[in-house]
Amino acid sequence: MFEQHFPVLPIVLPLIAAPLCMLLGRSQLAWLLATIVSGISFCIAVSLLMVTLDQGVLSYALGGWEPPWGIEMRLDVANALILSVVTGISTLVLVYAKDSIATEIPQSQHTLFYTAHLLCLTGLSGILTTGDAFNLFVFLEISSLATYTLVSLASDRRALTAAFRYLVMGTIGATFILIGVGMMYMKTGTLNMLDLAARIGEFEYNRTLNTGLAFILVGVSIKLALFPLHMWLPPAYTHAPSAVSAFLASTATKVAVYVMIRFIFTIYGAEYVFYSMGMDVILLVLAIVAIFNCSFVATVQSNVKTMLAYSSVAQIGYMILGISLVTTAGLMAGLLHIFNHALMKGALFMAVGAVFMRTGSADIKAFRGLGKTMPWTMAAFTIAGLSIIGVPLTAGFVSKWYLVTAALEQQHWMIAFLVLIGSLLAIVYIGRILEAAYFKDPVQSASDKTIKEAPLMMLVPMWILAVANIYFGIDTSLSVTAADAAANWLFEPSAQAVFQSASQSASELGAAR
Amino acid sequence: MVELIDLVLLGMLAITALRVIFLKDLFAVVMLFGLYSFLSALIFVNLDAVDVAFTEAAVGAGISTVLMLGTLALTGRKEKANNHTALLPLLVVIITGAALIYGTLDMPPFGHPDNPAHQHVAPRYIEESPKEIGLPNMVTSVLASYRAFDTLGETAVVFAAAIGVLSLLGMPKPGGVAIDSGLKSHLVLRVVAKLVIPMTILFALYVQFHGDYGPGGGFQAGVIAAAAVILYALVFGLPLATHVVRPNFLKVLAALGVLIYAGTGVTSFFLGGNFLDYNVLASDPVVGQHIGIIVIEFGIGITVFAAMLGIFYGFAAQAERTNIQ
Amino acid sequence: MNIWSALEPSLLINLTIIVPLIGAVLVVLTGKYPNLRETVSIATAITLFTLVLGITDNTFNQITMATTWVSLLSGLEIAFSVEPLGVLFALVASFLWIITTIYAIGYMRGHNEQNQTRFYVCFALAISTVMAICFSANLLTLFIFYELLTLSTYPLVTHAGTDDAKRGGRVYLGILLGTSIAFLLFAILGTWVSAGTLDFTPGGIFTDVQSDGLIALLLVLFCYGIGKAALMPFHRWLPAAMVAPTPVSALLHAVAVVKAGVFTILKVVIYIFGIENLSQIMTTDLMLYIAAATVLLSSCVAMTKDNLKARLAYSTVSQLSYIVVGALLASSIAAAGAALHIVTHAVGKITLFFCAGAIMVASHKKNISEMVGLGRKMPLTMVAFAIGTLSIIGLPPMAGTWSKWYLVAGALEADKLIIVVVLTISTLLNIVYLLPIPIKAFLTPPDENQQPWSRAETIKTPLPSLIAIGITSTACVALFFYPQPIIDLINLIPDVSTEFRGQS
Amino acid sequence: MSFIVDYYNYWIVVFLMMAGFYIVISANNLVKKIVGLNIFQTSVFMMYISIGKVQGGSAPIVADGITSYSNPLPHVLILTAIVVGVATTAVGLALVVRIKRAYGTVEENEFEDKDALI
Amino acid sequence: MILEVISTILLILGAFFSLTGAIGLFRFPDFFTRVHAASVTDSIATILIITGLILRTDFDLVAVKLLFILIFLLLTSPTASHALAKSARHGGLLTLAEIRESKKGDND
Repeated sequence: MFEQHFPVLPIVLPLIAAPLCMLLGRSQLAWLLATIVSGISFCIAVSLLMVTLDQGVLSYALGGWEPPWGIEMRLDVANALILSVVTGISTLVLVYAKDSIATEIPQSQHTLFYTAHLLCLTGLSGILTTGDAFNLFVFLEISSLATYTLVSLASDRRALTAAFRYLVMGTIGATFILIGVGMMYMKTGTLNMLDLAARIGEFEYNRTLNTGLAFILVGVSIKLALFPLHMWLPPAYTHAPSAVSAFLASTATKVAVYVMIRFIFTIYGAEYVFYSMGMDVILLVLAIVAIFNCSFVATVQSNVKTMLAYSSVAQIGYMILGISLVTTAGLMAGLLHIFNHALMKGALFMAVGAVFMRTGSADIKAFRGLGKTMPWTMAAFTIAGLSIIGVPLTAGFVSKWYLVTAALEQQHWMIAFLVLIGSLLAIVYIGRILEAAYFKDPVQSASDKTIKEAPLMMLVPMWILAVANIYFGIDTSLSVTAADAAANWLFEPSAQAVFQSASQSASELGAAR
Repeated sequence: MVELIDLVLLGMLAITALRVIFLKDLFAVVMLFGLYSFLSALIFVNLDAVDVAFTEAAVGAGISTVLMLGTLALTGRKEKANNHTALLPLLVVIITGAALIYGTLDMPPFGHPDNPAHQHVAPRYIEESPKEIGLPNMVTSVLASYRAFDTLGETAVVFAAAIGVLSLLGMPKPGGVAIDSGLKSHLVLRVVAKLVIPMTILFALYVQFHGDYGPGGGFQAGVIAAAAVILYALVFGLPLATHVVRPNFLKVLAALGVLIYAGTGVTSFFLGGNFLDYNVLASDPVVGQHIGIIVIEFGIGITVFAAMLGIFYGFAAQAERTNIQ
Repeated sequence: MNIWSALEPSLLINLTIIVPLIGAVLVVLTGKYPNLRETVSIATAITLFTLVLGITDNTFNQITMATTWVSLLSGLEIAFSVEPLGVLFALVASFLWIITTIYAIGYMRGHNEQNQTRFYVCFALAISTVMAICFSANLLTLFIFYELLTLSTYPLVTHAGTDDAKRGGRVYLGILLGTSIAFLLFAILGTWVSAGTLDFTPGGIFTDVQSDGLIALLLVLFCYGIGKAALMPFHRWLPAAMVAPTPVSALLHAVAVVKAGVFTILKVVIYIFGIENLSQIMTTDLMLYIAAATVLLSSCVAMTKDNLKARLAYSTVSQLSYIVVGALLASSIAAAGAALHIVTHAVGKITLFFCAGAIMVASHKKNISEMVGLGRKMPLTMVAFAIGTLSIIGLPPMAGTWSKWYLVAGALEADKLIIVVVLTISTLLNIVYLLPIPIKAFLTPPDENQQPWSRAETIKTPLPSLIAIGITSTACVALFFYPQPIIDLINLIPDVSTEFRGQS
Repeated sequence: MSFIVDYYNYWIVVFLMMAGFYIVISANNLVKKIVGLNIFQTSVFMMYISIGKVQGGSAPIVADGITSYSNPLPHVLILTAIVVGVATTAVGLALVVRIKRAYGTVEENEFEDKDALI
Repeated sequence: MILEVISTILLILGAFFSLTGAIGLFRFPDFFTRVHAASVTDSIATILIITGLILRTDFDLVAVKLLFILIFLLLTSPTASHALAKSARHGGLLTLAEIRESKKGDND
């Protein structure tokens, strides 16, 4: 009986579960509840993805108020895909977190951890699902506030400064988005995305709208850590508890990329953004610089979490690169990379978290000799690492393949070449860790305590992601089909036409009243 | 006239903001910020946004300032002179500002009734909401019904903030020994406080349940009620206050408020409507709307009350700890 | 001869890839019992060889064999199909795997190597990927297994686990992965985007649609992208990989890795560009001369090396460029020569490496200058070494004669006299840097000042190693007298023939 | 002239926003940063409310004899945004308190000196 | 009409007292005198202004609300001034006279 409510459930379920978690008090129960709710959300998200692949769009009017007046949840393939990723990763991270946070967070805070995690999930799902520009801001802030809390839960004092820096940058970003939304509202009188799209389409070139878009893009760029606005990300990911790093690295920035895609393609329309404003060149250059700069920085890090964080920033460069190519193929490559990168970074951070748990350090020195002592963890790390590099038969190869193909189709030979060179840098930083793990003897002082393999509850989610990396590297039918459909949907003028007619009928409705 | 007042207030705001930039005394900075909030509340009144003004006064000038002062008590009131050049920030700000000014050039003129913002979605709220919702305060109608999901999110944000502060600062243990604060000897203060606190709580209830008709609503009511307890804690000491309103009770309340709100939405599932569709709550849609709005406003109220008070407790507990040390 | 005729022909391809994998698993399972483990290894190798023989038989009978595994990306599959060039390489690789395994048994035990199980497992994995490379039906499949080959041989290169080994491994992995991702993948993507297909097609896949500049660029990218072909300046990995145990070096140089490189180049030239079209590409000559320069330069470098394995490594670099030259000459005879050279160089070079390994196991000598008079202590080994040397140089009655013959003939046919000159000079250089070794070993009397060989040092070469050396050196001779089956196979390759075009 | 009358409000608001923004990014003291953040956000709220103003309109509460109301929608949005703002402020200040306890200072350059952040 | 005039007078007076309070706040020499200036004028200004406003209403609910505000302000504003002065005293701040006294003592 709930099928028609599915679009709203991935938001509402964790939202209800969060206070319940707090009321339950016992961390075991809270964990169980959070995991179950997250799992149900994942199932719903997947079923939504199937439905949207089949039918196109699902719209859900909250409060029964039809769209431009009420808030609308709107699911198409693009956000259903990312929603599945987010809820899926969240479930895995929760399973993983039970043992992981036991060593990293004081026992009394465990319940708060699960509550904050659920709130973060609520926010992310909300951002993904909503069809209303202001509602997006609200959910952005829910997820951000929960994230600041999650980051600061770590016992390391540097987590506090990292969280503070994140908070300041995140709030600036959110306020920029708010300014942008305000400017859009000023010119159009609406907040609904479809409606905005239709009304912005009437403007050829408008300085207020341009500025609004610029502010939104800058705000979102802070949230997604686009170079050079990424400086908050490495400390936050480095010092956050491992489970949080794993969750954020594979979801939060991806969701921000989605927001950027949504604003560019759905609301303003690629033509307005790229041809009238020439944003593609800026994004392209920033993306390339991000790939190189941050990959280079990653190669010299001694803390593996920092290294992975910089790698994340570089990988975000790939996604933005895909967007900035202004073709369906490029957009599709970007979306595909969102999907695949979530799989790889999730597994990598989980593996590092397991190492941190057993050795008490995420320094590269701590990885020495782990190939023997923690074989399963390191094997998962290796698979995901190869995927980051883009070795064939892994998911990373698939997204890189499509990205380069998209660049080549536009005759951007240089860019395609740079993308490949960029992945060489990934070989360097991943290679350093693998070498330490497999070919170096453990540091003597660490040999006092014998390092054991990570507990099963941590290995299982890690391996699910690792296997997913291989699975989606070989059988690409699901990911590629979905990404392709999403890109077509976002790009196709006919889809825009559907938007327009929908909003026209809405305004007629309004007129009739 | 409206423009003139607006201009004067804006000018005062500009002066305040500039002073904040250059002052090194953080206490003064925080006070000026309180002033800034008040002035902006006045501007909001002047621009017909009474609900917003109410909230801004309660939150910006009230809670925020109290929290900032509490922080200052723990961190010291002097900003150290920093020697790094502020050239880059200045450049960033100038570029951003220039972009904004550029953006204003195509803006619709200020206050013009034909502006697009007043044409498309808003007229429906103004014209239909009294009929559809049955409430005179359109802001409440839009807030609690048309855009109820935003407000649910907002409640979740407050809840998230409470979680954050709780995890960062912890809660005081209820009913500890009251240490001698400077205020204890203030007989006048205590007497007046005893007079004022009940009035404040009464006012909070009025704002809570009268919000449908005039400015106000759950959010403002929650803040005011919290302020009453905060006043109590300030005058009579934190241990006594935690004895009256126990921290654990606050946790339950904060969670409960969100649950009430979300539960209302879920109830409409079972009654056959969409999430947060109040029409189905009663046989008559307008009555249903009314019930729904009262219930969710109540949810907002208790969450905000509990969260704000909890946040204050967190800061106060820290101060207590520092004092003991 | 075809004991597998009962099976579906297409199944044979799958089996060639899977059998080594099964072997690897069995090796892991039997890892505790060395004798059993090595029996399994050899049994797997022999099974594989019979499978390849079966495929060869089918190829001669013009039975098409193809299979598709999965559709990886839209329009791109992991697919396999058999063509004669692949069969040739598969034959060489699977045959030499048997020999190398036999040799390795002696070597590894004689040398007391650690982690022997890992060695045999990786070896089997490498062979599996080589089989996949041999039979891959499109560039993507080839690329995937090409990368897997690099990864599966990496543990072999760093087998010793010393700092030197790690450094060598890093160079090995860095150059091979680097070139393949930066250039080869780029070239493949460029091909895919411009031609719309990656299938190996006789006569090439490029049409008039693609601009000349693009194809020219792609050729350069392919030549450098296939780093395993060790074209200068991307040859450094090969000497660096010398830190590996000798059977691994043999595998790298003769059986799997470098041969996979030149095989890929040949395959790309024949099936992607098409030999006919090659002469119209403007950069062909450029790459040809770079290859020729590699031939000469690396020969010169080889002369300066005193370490026997390093000298052999540079010799390999030079010999590989023969094959690249043959591929790029755009003549069907030269291509045939190149294909034949894969075989002859394989048997010749593997003999040399076996000998070098045997010397090391027996006497712990690595440098050429120390090998004076060794011929009297290890006569059989050094005779084999001499045979290998002669084959590499290309003197009759050794197998190397034929391939060099066809290469020179190809150069003449293509009117590239300068290549003829290069090949001649190179032969002379070969003589200069290789022949002194057996000469020193046999003819120079031991230096008076030097310590005489003590008893303890001259343990006998392990018997399995000796057998292996015997087989490969015999093969060097046999292929001179009986090259016909291989030449027949080569003639089946489209656009390639050992006949002069003008005459027949 | 009408140009100025039409836009003066926005311009001053932009100035206020930038004053707040400047405090956020230039201040070294964390409390001041938070104050700046609040000023920045409050100014943005003013922009929204300015959008909602209708000349000659009155507060959007139905009353007899009033025909023109200001636009209630921005008011609703800003109510939400104010709450979001105070929530952020609370968490930010809580972090400041913890930072003070952990580092003994709330000046950014000082605790950055105490441990390299990255 | 009369009410309006009275109300206007009250409002102007209230504004005037407010202004004097502000001037006093700036011009008076030390803390206690300043608090004095502010608090005294504050109360009278509040009374005057709110009474002035009440006269302008129709003596309905709004007037009652204004009355409540008046009571509230009259309660809190002096209390605040009191608390301010007392805590300053508590913190050891001296009045001008006392300072003079102590200086005298120093001189002797």
